[in-house]
Amino acid sequence: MLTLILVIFLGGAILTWLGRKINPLLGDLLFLVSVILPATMFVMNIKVGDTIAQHTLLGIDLVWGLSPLAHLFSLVVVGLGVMLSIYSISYMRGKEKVGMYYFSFILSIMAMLGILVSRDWISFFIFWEIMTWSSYLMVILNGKKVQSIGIKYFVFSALGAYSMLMALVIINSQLGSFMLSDTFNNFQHLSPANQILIPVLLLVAFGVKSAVMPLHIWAPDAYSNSPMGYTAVFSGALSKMGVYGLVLVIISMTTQLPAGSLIRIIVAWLGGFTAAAATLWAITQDDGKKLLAWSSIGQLGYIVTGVAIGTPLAMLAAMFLVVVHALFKGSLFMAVGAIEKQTGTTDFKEVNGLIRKMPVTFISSLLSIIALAGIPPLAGFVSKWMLYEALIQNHNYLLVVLLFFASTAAFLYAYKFLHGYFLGQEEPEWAHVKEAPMSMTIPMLLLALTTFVLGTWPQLLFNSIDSAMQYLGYDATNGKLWTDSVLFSQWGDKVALQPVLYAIIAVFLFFAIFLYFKGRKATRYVTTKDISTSGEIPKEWENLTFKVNFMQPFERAIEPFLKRQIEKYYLGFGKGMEALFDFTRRIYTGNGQTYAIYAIVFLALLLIFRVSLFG
Amino acid sequence: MEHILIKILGAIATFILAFIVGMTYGGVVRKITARVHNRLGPPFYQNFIDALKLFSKKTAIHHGVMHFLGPAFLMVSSVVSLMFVPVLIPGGDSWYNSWFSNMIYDGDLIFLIYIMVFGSLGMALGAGQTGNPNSSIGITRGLSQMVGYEIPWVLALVSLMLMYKTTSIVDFINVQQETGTWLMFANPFAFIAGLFALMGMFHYSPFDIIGAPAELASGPVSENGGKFLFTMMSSGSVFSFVKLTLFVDIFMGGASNLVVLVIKTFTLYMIPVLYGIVSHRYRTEQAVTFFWKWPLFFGLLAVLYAVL
Amino acid sequence: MVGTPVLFIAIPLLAAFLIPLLGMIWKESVRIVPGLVLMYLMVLAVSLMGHVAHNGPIIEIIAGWAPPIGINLVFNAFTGFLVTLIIFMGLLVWLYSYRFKSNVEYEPARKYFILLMMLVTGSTGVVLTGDIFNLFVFIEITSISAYALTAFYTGRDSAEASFKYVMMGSLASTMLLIAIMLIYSQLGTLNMADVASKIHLMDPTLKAISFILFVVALGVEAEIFPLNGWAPDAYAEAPGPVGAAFAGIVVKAMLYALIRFTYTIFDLSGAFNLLIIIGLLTLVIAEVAAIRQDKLKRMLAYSSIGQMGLVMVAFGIGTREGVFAALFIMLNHAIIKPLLFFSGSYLVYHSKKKYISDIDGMGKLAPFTSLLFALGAFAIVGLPPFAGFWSKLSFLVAAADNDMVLIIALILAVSIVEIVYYMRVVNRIFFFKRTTGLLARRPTFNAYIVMSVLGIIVLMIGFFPDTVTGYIQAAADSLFDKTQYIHSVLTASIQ
Amino acid sequence: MDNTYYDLLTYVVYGSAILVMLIGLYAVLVKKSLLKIVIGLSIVDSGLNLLIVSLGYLKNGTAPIFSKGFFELAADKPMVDPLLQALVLTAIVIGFGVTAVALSLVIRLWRHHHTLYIDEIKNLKW
Repeated sequence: MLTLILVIFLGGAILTWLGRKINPLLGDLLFLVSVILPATMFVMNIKVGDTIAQHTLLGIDLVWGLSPLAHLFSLVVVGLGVMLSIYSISYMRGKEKVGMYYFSFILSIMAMLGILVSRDWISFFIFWEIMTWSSYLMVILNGKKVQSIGIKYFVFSALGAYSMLMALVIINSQLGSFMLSDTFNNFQHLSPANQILIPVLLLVAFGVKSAVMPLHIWAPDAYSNSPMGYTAVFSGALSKMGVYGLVLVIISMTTQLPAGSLIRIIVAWLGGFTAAAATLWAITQDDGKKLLAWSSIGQLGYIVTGVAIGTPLAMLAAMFLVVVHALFKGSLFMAVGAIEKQTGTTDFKEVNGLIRKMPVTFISSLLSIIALAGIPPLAGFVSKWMLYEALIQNHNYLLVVLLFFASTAAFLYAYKFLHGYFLGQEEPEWAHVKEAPMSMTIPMLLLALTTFVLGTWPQLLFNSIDSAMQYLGYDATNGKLWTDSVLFSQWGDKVALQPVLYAIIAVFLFFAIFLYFKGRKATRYVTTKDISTSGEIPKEWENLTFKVNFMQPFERAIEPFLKRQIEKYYLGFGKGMEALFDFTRRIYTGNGQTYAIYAIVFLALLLIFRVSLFG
Repeated sequence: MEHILIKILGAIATFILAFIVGMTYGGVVRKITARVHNRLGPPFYQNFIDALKLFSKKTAIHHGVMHFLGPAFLMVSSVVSLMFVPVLIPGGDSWYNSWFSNMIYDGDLIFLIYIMVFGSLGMALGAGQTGNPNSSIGITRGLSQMVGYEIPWVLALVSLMLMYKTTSIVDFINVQQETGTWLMFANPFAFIAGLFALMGMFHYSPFDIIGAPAELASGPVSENGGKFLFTMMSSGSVFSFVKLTLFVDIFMGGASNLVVLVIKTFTLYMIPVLYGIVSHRYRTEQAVTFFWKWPLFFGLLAVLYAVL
Repeated sequence: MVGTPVLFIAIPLLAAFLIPLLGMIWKESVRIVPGLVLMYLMVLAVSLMGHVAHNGPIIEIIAGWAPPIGINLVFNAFTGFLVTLIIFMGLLVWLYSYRFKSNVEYEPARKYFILLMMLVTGSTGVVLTGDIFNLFVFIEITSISAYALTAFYTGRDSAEASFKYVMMGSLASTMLLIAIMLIYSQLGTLNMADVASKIHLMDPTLKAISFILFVVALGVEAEIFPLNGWAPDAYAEAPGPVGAAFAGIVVKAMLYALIRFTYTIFDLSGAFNLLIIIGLLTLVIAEVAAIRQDKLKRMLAYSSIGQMGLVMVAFGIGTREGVFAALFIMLNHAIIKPLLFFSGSYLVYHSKKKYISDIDGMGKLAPFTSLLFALGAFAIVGLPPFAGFWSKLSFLVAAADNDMVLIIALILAVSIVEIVYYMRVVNRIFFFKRTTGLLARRPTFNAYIVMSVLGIIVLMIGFFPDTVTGYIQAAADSLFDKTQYIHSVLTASIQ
Repeated sequence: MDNTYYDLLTYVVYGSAILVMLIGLYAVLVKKSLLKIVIGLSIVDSGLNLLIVSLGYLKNGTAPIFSKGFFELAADKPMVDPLLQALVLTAIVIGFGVTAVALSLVIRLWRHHHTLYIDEIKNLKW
């Protein structure tokens, strides 16, 4: 069954691509079918189990099954995949390379599910690479800055993939098996050097995909350069595959190591720095796509920190954030996509005042941004609260301050995002803009509403997380860290989410009615030109749009930080390497005589060193 | 059912208390400031008069839904955070004590920090939709400054959380009750760092660039009048009360009855006010970097002290 | 059985001489005869492979003198594998160039097919022969036809490339001859199996020297650094199918000779380390040079050299798994590189200078060719689920089993370089705007077939690697089992 | 002719054959003219052939021709190694072929570049 599902995905990808060539509508239809049909089959038929399908290639057993942990992640993949496939139909209408978009989309959904069902490293790696190159096609789909952004993405992915490959062949040579379970169970049998080397290599591999700090520089460009319909998958689901790997490595490997706690602290701090630095960079962006891309990196930083700390509460927080981040970031990217679709630009400096033109997009963005900022009563708060409690109780006091700083600074870009697109002056230039079609707004609103529901009733998700964590060897958290919708910390502090929600709703309704319904009859709507500045009514031609250097004061404050870009070092390294390569290839002088001399010199060298070579 | 009704009545009572105290403090501050500046100044009840005037005014124009909802968000934030702050020591012996224990057992410090931000965001959204550039500029300044003072504030709180292994405000009060020592003496560095943060929160000089009247036409609120401004003003007053009470709860042992509460909060309030009267205004980046110097240092000291 | 191994040499050689004669009678026969010959040889190869799998190696004795005196041909799982590969590639090259010459005069077509037949003769001879001097002769036959094929186009710098090739090649043949003479003067025999069984009698110094001479001489042909200066030029200037033939046929045969000397004939323990060292050098320098190329075919040439380096490293591991991996890489390379050469030469068909930038935006104009090129690129850098992944994986597994962690790291680092330059080209094809006004050349029907067949094989090996691994395993076992080889040759008698 | 003289002569022959090869190699590696390089290559070949033939030479050896009364003769007069002579014949043929190809290429290069100076024929490099 599992094999069949993956084959349907694969065949669907190719058929869609071909169908698109024949008739665009046929392509759209095939696309929807080949995402939704196997996704439904997956959800309906694939239950948690160890070995669901098995194949042997090259004498290597490829074993597929579904662990509870993978099941949790597969919810994200399937959910986002289905939502985004509906969204993509409208989003991609009228664009170029739709066939390739559909193809890569289906293929990367397949690859992600494949990663999750892999119970051995080889199929894990195969699906990992399929995911990489199918997402690579997406990154460069728009044909802009292909050579810089695309290659950067691929190089970093390859760095990660090859680290993984190296780790897994070492594992095989030491333990004689490619099975994930054997690796974790027999981890103690590895030599001490390999016990360090393998987790580090795997951390690099998964760190690349989850954009942990020194390995993150591909991410902002890759995220923002992909079509928005896919970026949501990219940031919401694809990067979570890195998190999935990190969970496996950190929980199942480093816990068996004496030096493991050091590794975990380092990773946790890297995650914290990622969160902080990415947030600061997000604030400086003037493009919504880039802003969200950096924001995704920041959120992944929280997740990585939570996973690395690894206490039950931290793990719960991280896993919750995995799902919730997929929801709100998916919704936000969809919103940006909708804006791009309707206005043709995503630059804050160009477009603003869309609130009255695209109300549904605004509402879902607002909900998602509140979730993103971690403000109660939306779901982001739940994970933030648990994460902070976990960090404080685990004595990572400076780390918690760093994360607090990051999430406070996140308000800046959250506001910048909302203000940039929806608020501010309503320029006549954008007067014609309409709300995006239903097939785009409904998925994004659904995702945003889900964060709302999960913010008050997180137990809907906690049950899945709980079984995933028990699979990883944790105790049951139900009753200890949460009961129904009340969160507990290990110190006994608690937050009761439902009273919070009711209080907020009650007060909100009271004042909203007070302000709106009481005043509505008497007041009239005036345009944003009709405002008072220092008591004067501005003229029609006066420019009242505030969008350039939006966060200038803050940018000035963090200027010393902004000067130090990691990317510069990488670029310097890359340039240096290319220069070295260019120098090296001049060995081939083009003169036949030189080559003959090389041959004679080579012969002479071998003759001279023959004793050391052959004894 | 009766229980919930009592709760609601208690909540309303708390709100009225906060409103009155906050407004009065505001008026007193205006008076004091004027006196220091060698002016006569308005009477201390001037704020009430203003509020009454604004409340009875008709709102003539608006700029859209968010313009309405912004002040509502602000109010939600201040009222809900008020619900989670113990106004008086829980289980104290005054007869009105139980009125003020609203939802203090349902949330903790971290929750409070977040719910307090909710209002700023709502305010920011409301101000954003007006389309007045001055509003947005004020908002960005305010948010930037918030990032500045949040660090020493969190450092101070984290150091206390470490010392007493709790994040609950009620527990902090209880600790001070049991040991008999105020936390401002138990961890003086935390108190200093917290005080700096408090000054930042109150937006008095030198941190008053957000609504700098000469530049920004009072910033975020510039496009609001009538009921909007009334809501903003009253929620601001409630917010002042929340912050002061929270500070008193954490560092100064809480208050066993209203008189003590007023004395403690007023004393505390005078610190930013008096400092503000005599100091010049910082630019935003100066303010932010200011918080990242000495206050940060004291915050780190506090954590260090807590660890040792 | 449809024939004996000697036909692999005799028939194409005969065809090469008959082509001009037949051409006088019927001009089209110049093109058709090689195809018929190669098709027959393909059938022969497959049937012999089946025979070998069941009955063990076939030792064919030429001219009635039994080994060790006479010349013998050995067709076992290993040589059979390579011969099949060579014939198959020859067939594809023939098919590809069948219509390729239709717009040219009769004269060049005649020369081309004669030389192609000679090339096949020489290569199969190199693989099959059991005699060292005979090996020399076949190497020279291969080389000379390769020189001529390199210089086939008159308009370009092909003469220059070919001249460099000649210089290096004839130096190499001198060294080869010296090495052969050293062995002969010491052991008095030239039969491979006989030499192998007596090699321990040889003076150690002379043994080392002769091995070094073999390495340098064969290294020139097998494109190892620093002897491969001719190779990129020759690949770039030769006609597209000839470049494919170099990658798929010539280099494979030459590498076979090198491996035969290392594994079977000599018993030097340091030889494997030498293979690893020169393999790594070749790999690194070639890939590093490839990334800076601005001409497509030159880039492919450097990539091809790099792959040979990788094969050499794999052989240098010295275990059965290593040999398996090396043969697997050879197989994949023999399939993927021709695919890249074929599709690549169509992509730059109308471009004068053959710059990589001339293929910008080709994906729109020539979707099929571009897609196959991309498939080849994905496969050769080892992205699953395409063919290259499995060979790379088996190589890494073999290397890891021998604790060569640093070598693995180096090779993977080089693979990143490889990815960069292949992806740059793929990006240009699909995601760049067309800048030049050059139109795409529509591939001929035969070219379509050839490229599709290669593409299908790439996919097939990618999804079902086990369809080929049986043969590779048998070949690896057969190469690895030195005593069995010696025994079977020396005890062979005339049937 | 005693044995020491014979050995000395052998070494002289070997030495001169190697010397010829080195002369050829010198021409290949140092001379800048294509023609001289081709000549150098064939000089190397000739030296090598000389070396090989002299390797197979035996003192008082007879010609390796299978004829009537051969075995009687062979008892006191061993024949020189026929294999090496066969090899040299082959090598000469091959050397001839290579030289022919090389020379034809030189002609092509002359037509194309109008020079035979090897340092100027570097259109293909790097």
